[in-house]
Amino acid sequence: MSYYKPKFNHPKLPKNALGYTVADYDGSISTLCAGCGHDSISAAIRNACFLSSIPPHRIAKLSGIGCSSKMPTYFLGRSHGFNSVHGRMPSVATGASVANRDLIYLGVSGDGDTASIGMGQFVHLIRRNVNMTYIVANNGCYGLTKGQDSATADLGSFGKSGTQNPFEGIDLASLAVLQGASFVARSFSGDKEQLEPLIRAAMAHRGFAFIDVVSPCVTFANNVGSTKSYAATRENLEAMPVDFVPMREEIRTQYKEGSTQTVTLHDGSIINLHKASTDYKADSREDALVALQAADRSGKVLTGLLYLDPTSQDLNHTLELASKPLNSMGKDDLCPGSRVLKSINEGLR
Amino acid sequence: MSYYKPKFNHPKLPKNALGYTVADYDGSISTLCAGCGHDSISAAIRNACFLSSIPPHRIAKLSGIGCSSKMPTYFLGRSHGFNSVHGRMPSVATGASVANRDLIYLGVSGDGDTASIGMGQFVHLIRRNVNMTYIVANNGCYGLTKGQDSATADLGSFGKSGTQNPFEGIDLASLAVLQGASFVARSFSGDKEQLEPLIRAAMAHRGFAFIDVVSPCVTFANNVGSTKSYAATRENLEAMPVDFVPMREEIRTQYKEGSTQTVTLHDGSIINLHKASTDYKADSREDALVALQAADRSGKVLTGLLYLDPTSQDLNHTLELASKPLNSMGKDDLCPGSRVLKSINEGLR
Amino acid sequence: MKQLEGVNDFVVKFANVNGTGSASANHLFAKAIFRMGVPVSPRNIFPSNIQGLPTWYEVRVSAKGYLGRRGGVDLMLCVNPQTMEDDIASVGPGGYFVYDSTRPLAPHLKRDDISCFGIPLTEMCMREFKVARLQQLLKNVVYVGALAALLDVDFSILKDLLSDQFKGKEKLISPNVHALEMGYQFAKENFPCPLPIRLDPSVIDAPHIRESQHILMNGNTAAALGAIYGGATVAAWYPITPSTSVVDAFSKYAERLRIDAGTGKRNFAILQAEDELAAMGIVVGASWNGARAFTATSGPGLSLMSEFLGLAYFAEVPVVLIDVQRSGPSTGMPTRSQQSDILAAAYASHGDTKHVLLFPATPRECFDMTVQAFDLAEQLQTPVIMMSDLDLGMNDWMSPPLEWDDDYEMNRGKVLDKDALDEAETWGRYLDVDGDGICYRTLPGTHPDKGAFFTRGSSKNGMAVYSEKGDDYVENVDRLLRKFETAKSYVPVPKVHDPIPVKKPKTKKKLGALFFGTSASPSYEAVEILAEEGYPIDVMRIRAFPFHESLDAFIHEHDTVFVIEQNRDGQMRQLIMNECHIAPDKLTSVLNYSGTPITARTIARQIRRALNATSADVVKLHPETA
Amino acid sequence: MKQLEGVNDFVVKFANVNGTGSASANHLFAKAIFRMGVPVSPRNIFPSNIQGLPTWYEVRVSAKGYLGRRGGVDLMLCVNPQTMEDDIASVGPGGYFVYDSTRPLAPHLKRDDISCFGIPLTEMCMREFKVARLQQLLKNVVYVGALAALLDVDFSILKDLLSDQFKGKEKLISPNVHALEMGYQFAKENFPCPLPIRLDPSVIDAPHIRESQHILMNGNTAAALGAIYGGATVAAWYPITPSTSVVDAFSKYAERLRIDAGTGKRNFAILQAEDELAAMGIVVGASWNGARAFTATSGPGLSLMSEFLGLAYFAEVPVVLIDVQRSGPSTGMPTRSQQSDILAAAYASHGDTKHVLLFPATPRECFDMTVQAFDLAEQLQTPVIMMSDLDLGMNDWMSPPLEWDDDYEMNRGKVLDKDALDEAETWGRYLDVDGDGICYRTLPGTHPDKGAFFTRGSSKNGMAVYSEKGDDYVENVDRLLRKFETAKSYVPVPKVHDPIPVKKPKTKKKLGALFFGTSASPSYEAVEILAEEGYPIDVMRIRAFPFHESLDAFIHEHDTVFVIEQNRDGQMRQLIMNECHIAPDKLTSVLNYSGTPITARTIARQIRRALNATSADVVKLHPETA
Ligand SMILES: Cc1ncc(C[n+]2csc(CCOP(=O)(O)OP(=O)(O)O)c2C)c(N)n1
Ligand SMILES: Cc1ncc(C[n+]2csc(CCOP(=O)(O)OP(=O)(O)O)c2C)c(N)n1
Ligand code: SF4
Ligand code: SF4
Ligand SMILES: [Mg+2]
Ligand SMILES: [Mg+2]
Repeated sequence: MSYYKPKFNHPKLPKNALGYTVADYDGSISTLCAGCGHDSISAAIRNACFLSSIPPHRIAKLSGIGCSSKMPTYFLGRSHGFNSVHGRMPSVATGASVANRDLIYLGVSGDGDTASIGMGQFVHLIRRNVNMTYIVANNGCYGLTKGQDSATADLGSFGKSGTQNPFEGIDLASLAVLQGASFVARSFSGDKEQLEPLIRAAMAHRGFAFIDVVSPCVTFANNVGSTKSYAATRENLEAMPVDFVPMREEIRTQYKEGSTQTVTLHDGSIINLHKASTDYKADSREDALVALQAADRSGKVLTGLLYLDPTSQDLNHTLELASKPLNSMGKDDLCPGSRVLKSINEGLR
Repeated sequence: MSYYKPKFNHPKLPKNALGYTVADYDGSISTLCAGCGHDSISAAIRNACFLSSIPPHRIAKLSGIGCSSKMPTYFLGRSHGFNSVHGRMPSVATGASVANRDLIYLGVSGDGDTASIGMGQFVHLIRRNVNMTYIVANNGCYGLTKGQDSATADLGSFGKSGTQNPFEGIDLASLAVLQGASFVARSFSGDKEQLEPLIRAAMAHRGFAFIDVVSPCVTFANNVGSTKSYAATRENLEAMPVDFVPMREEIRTQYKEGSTQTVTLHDGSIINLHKASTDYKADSREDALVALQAADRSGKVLTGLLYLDPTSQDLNHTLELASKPLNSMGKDDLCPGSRVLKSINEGLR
Repeated sequence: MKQLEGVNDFVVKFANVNGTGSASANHLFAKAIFRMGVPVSPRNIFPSNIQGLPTWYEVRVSAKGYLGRRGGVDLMLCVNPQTMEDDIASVGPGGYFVYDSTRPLAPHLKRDDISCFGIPLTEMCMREFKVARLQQLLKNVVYVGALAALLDVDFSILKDLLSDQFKGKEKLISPNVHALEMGYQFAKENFPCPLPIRLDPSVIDAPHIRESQHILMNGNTAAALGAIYGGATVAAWYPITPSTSVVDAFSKYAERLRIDAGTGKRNFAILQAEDELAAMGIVVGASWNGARAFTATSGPGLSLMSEFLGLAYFAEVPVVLIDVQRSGPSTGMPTRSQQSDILAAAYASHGDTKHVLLFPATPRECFDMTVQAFDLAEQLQTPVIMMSDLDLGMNDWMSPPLEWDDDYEMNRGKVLDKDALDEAETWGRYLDVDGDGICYRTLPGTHPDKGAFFTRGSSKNGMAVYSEKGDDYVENVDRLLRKFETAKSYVPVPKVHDPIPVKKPKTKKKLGALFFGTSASPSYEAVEILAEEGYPIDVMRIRAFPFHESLDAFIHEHDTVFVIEQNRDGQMRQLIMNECHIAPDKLTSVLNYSGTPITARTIARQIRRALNATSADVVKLHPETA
Repeated sequence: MKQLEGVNDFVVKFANVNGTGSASANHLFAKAIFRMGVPVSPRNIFPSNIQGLPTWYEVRVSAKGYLGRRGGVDLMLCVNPQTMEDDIASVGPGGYFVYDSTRPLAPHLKRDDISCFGIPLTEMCMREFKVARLQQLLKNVVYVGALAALLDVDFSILKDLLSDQFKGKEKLISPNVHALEMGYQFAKENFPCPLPIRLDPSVIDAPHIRESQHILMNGNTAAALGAIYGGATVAAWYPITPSTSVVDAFSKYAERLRIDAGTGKRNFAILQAEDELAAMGIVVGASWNGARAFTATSGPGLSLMSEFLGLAYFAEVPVVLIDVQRSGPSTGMPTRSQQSDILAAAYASHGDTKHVLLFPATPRECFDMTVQAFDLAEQLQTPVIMMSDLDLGMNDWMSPPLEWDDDYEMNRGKVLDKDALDEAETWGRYLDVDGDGICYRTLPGTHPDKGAFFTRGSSKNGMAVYSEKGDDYVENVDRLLRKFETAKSYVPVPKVHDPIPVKKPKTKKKLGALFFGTSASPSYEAVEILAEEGYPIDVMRIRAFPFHESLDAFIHEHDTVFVIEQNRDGQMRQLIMNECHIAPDKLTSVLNYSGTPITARTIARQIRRALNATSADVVKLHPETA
């Protein structure tokens, strides 16, 4: 049972633009292990939605199966959620998103759920540029089935039992960049300052926004030799700070020229990126790929907003969907009626 | 019915080192459409195996479902073949290859079979570096189901019916490079001179060798506006010639310095690559990725050997498999006997 | 030699090579007969290949209006040397054989019990036409012309059809008409036209067909129209024969009928998924979110969808799935027809699951049942699977015209909107307040602070709160059984027909026959044949699972009931055994699973044998495959 | 108040929080009783979660040697405040309740019909131990010490077990032993030890158990050993509860017993696949290539494997699949036990398919049947599915020791090697030369120019040449039926037992009971209970599908046959209805599907009701979940 017990919050909580307190974004009490990275992600999602003043019921939560996929029960108790089947959440999210383009879709998955059984659907989800935020709580193992290596486990990483993973780990962020995702970020469950603005930016982004979050499994992959332990991640962290300024808020902070890049999203929101090197542009896939490969070679965990296409057009646009949500259409929108059918019959004689 | 009728070959055929003629590598008559690119690939495979003097029965042919997956019936009639289920051939090949490490495994698939339904298994096949050659006959459509766009169809490519594909195509070669394939090539069914040596090199390579072959579908995707028609492919072809010198044969041809790179495989065979630019090294993943992205941007079809790791270690090595094939092991190798079982019982009291 | 005779009553079969344009010429022939007002049923028997393999096209003409296959061949038109030997052999004694005589008929093929007519098709076309492709294509039109003369097909209708067909490509009309005439002339000059088997629209003893103004269409198109009229907004699919044309047709009609007039935007979304798991996932997600969504697939896809179907059953998400059945397995015979997914569909997925099935028998029913499937799925909050097959889905059938009642309102089932939620004081997603096993759904985004819940499989209680308590589990799945009971009164009832009067019956036994889908037409025909022979058989056509109680009643009222179906294992019989309480010896299987649709003659023959057989137990005869 | 009494005959239940180390302490308790030679059966009833949720552990002690669940609780040891209310309520009148009295028992929970014993576990451990983790872990050991005093557990055995357990970590032994003693002392000083329910190894009326030198092991480990001894070389899997430990154990033993002495290389390959489709694909590929390969999964995996299972059935590729059943669906109750995949497994995949199933009831049978599964799969060239479940697979069972005959030779079935191919003049992959429906296989790489063929689903003829001919299809699938007939004589026969003598029977009816797997032990017990009460019931334990004819015979010899199983829909009953010819009213379902294993008391109660019920039709009682 986790120590993160959202229900016990300070009584006098500040309200957001909608008059909600952060407690209004709580879910039920987490049943994950004490210290599980996933709980920090839940907290970050809760805070991000609160800060961005998103009406909780306008968010739909989708997940597959795993400890990570249980997370949606632990935040946004006023949102509908769907704990679907293992590795196939991308398709469920695709269907949900076209059925009602007006809601905000938040997918939460694990590295097993996405990189192992879910790989096929994940790649095709990216390809369709479904308008959603997709967070992978990446611990390099199958927590819920007691810690086997997942497909993102790094080559040579040691498991709790002392065995070493003999396979190359799949880097979901690079894959997303290569496959054309319009928003790709990586973060660390322990880096609230970076994770929250990234989630807010992702939810403001139009199109598919992917965040790969290193989220240590304290029970099965937090051992010495595990490359995704808290210690190892902190040690190798190469974090590029991010901050998010929603539309209609003026920018407060200023940063030294060069290293900072400012990107404006389709809705007018602004993201400030503070990059490792000046010659890396967050809107270049090549730069992102090269930077990620380099970090990977040097055993670094490069976090931040890695790639962004602010002009991206989502699946709803590609499908030329009407602006009225499909799930709200009635007989008049949908049923051609008897006269048309008569003429169709005629054509079949 | 195809015009490529292997059975009717010239009577006085040359023999290879094993005393086989090329006709000994024939399969049954193709039932594909006249002019289908796939038939040229079948011919290239047949010739490659003949030239490399591979005993036909030491090859196992595996495929999924599709016109392309029917190909294995049209070559190597003396080899066992397995027409498995759609998109899942990679797993079948993985099982077959560990069961008998002594055979040569040749997987033949289509772009739908691999990039659509097969994406998940394909990525994991690469990750395991299964010792096999994997050829995708890539026509950007589902031939056998009458020509729908597949996941490799290029953005904006026109279908026969005049509809335009609204999605980004998946570039299997880039994907293979990024995911760590140890041998990645692209070719064109119309470029026999390049395709044959590539297949020979792939079969000589130890580990996973991938060849993405553009193979036009004359019936459904050879129309004007189709980016994978014969015409469009020829027009945009940017071919890097390759030749293959098996072990124990001395090199005949010589090429001008710089543009040529010579790579020696683990078995001593040699590959000569004649590259587009001198500063592109075939043993660098970054170079390959950058070159592919560049070609893609300029609408070019870059063919040749794109990436190669001659030191690659395959799955059999990773699994520390005994040198004796698993399928040939008997009771003595496998069954610990009653004494051991008694002691196990003891431990359970 | 006694030649076969018959006005408006014969079977013509074409033997061609696929990819040579024969199908459209053969269809031209069938359509002309249809336009003449003579009952006709064409069937395309094609290979799993795009070009160059043998393909057949069977046209049955039936004055009585039988639309199923009869069995046997009266006139064979063969232009495929590869298969000529089998083809000529399959002609019934006294029948007719028309072939391309450019190459003379091999002596060993000759038969003196049939009449052979050679037409030098290739030669004629080489002479008349210059373009190679035309030489090949028009061969087919020439033999249609010849058949027009031999069988009295109305020539003007043929010409009209050609001009319809080539609207837009007018310059193709004249060569085609010319080819028609060439064939017609050749036959008139060289053969005794018309043959003893021929057409005559003036003598039709199936007036009901002409009156009801039948249309000619395939089941997949009808199902697609059902989806349009039923208000489907999301179609997710992965191409697979023989279901592909369902979504093709949906797309065609949607582009015409579902474009928002003002904006030109789409009131529908079609998603070609990466595979069937994804297609079903998309449907589940869209339905969960309140859209009417469906997918169409065939056996292999059904297998891949089974995990999701189980989830939808337990999570109570509406799903509409159209299964156009073919013969199993993957790399089986994808272009052959069977009814062999019954058990796989009824019990799809692990654990205790049961799914609602619909069994359409005509294009008209494909249309009606697809519309109904969307209502049922939302009313029952569960997957509804419409079990069509290749024969019904891909072949053109004469069918009463599609009808639409403009007063139809979609039945969205028990869904609480914002106001309803405001009123509701205690609401629990899985509380059976009405006692019918059906609970009240809510959709995402409906209400700021009421009605949100977390959708899961089975570890939950009535309030949709996570629970692993045995009692909660049992209570929930027992309710699902209750819901399945409720379904019995929602699904289409079986069809019964007045028994056919039989003068002096040859048996005292009370005989009955059960069938469904494409087994229906030939079964009706077989029953009439047997009535003629003195065997009265009552019939019931099953139209849905779970079964209506009248099915139990029907079986109990009869001593022997034949279950006629197109699979090896008598799957419908098994389903009946499972769900009703029947003494097994009562149910006798009549089966055909060759991949080509079952014929009236096979059915009659199997039933005859069964009746003479001492024990009325499962008879498995080697089914005829022609 | 009358206290419950009984020597070597009671049920103890532990209520804990998972992730607190309680399971190993509870197992220590059970193992000690086992070492004392008293029949015991422990069961872990755990949540689908890693840490912090309620978990239970039930230990049944049975002088008679009943290893199934009895039902009810005699002594409840509760250290989980979350569930205390339910837990205390579940104790039978006259029973005992032991709890952590650091917090006093809430007044409203008090019951005067049971005896309560409070032990200040937390307090004691806080006082005695410094390390937080130890304080938590040793709490469990303390209560085990207390139980030792209350129930007369041999203390020296407990100490031995601790030292075994901590081999290598010796410094942990003394604090553990100390904790044991603390609990023991506390109980001795504060409670009337021993209780009327207690252990006494000197009085055991199940000598067969002690004689046969039973071992204590779980079914998954036994199955893994079966795979080692059966010569499996390829294991492909995807983790899923409750099957995960099969491959874990296989890996453990293989690393020990399958390493090539000379080279240190592996004589096996274990592949953790990316999902179950891939796992099955790997097995199909390896088996096609002549290796003995298997996978282990549970329901959701079975659903995902169904397309491949259908291919393997038609392509005739051996497959060994171990299905450790849990309750459906995905996001169902993954840590709860059921026997609810029977139909999904028997008919897995679309089209006409039937699969061979094995039903082990003990770890010993898990071992034997796994070995046999490999022989059967290769002899029959088809998938063989061993249907275990969570209760059998993950719980420790007393079992006769595993035995091995060193003369055992693997039966690789009809495979032609090079010499055989040289001799064979005409060979066709699908020719039924022996008439048993089983044809001769060849493996890739065997012969330079003979025996090569192309493996496909069903579009082929006897020579494995591509064919879409109806006759070829029918001939092939009819042969598959013949093969399934042959299978009946290959699979394990049902077990029957001498009827229990009943003095004056209360019924004239001939009663029978059918059951399988983990339903067996409690069924045997229930039958003895009912025999006591005057109801003689003959029993047959089903061990395989297809069914042996003795099953038909058994059913025909009885008026009413109870089919006892752990699913909602009576799936085994349905399978029997389908495959045998049985009047349905003969078969009465006795069901439990709460997710916790069925108990003897539930079975007895349901049968009693059925016997008094006028119609012996399906009785569905709300099963007890405790
Ligand atoms: C089809 C299917 N296969 C296997 C499982 C068992 N299973 C549940 S969660 C899980 C892996 C979860 O790993 P990940 O997605 O990384 O989540 P984590 O628990 O690590 O957060 C597996 C294999 C399942 N539920 N369904
Ligand atoms: C599970 C399943 N879904 C769908 C199909 C139908 N199908 C057969 S081949 C094919 C696509 C083949 O495309 P590709 O792999 O590109 O081969 P091509 O015909 O283009 O060479 C499809 C969708 C199938 N056989 N199995
Ligand atoms: S097992 Fe690992 S991933 Fe799962 S809850 Fe515990 S710490 Fe988190
Ligand atoms: S349809 Fe296309 S891919 Fe298939 S055989 Fe014909 S040309 Fe080749
Ligand atoms: Mg994980
Ligand atoms: Mg293709």
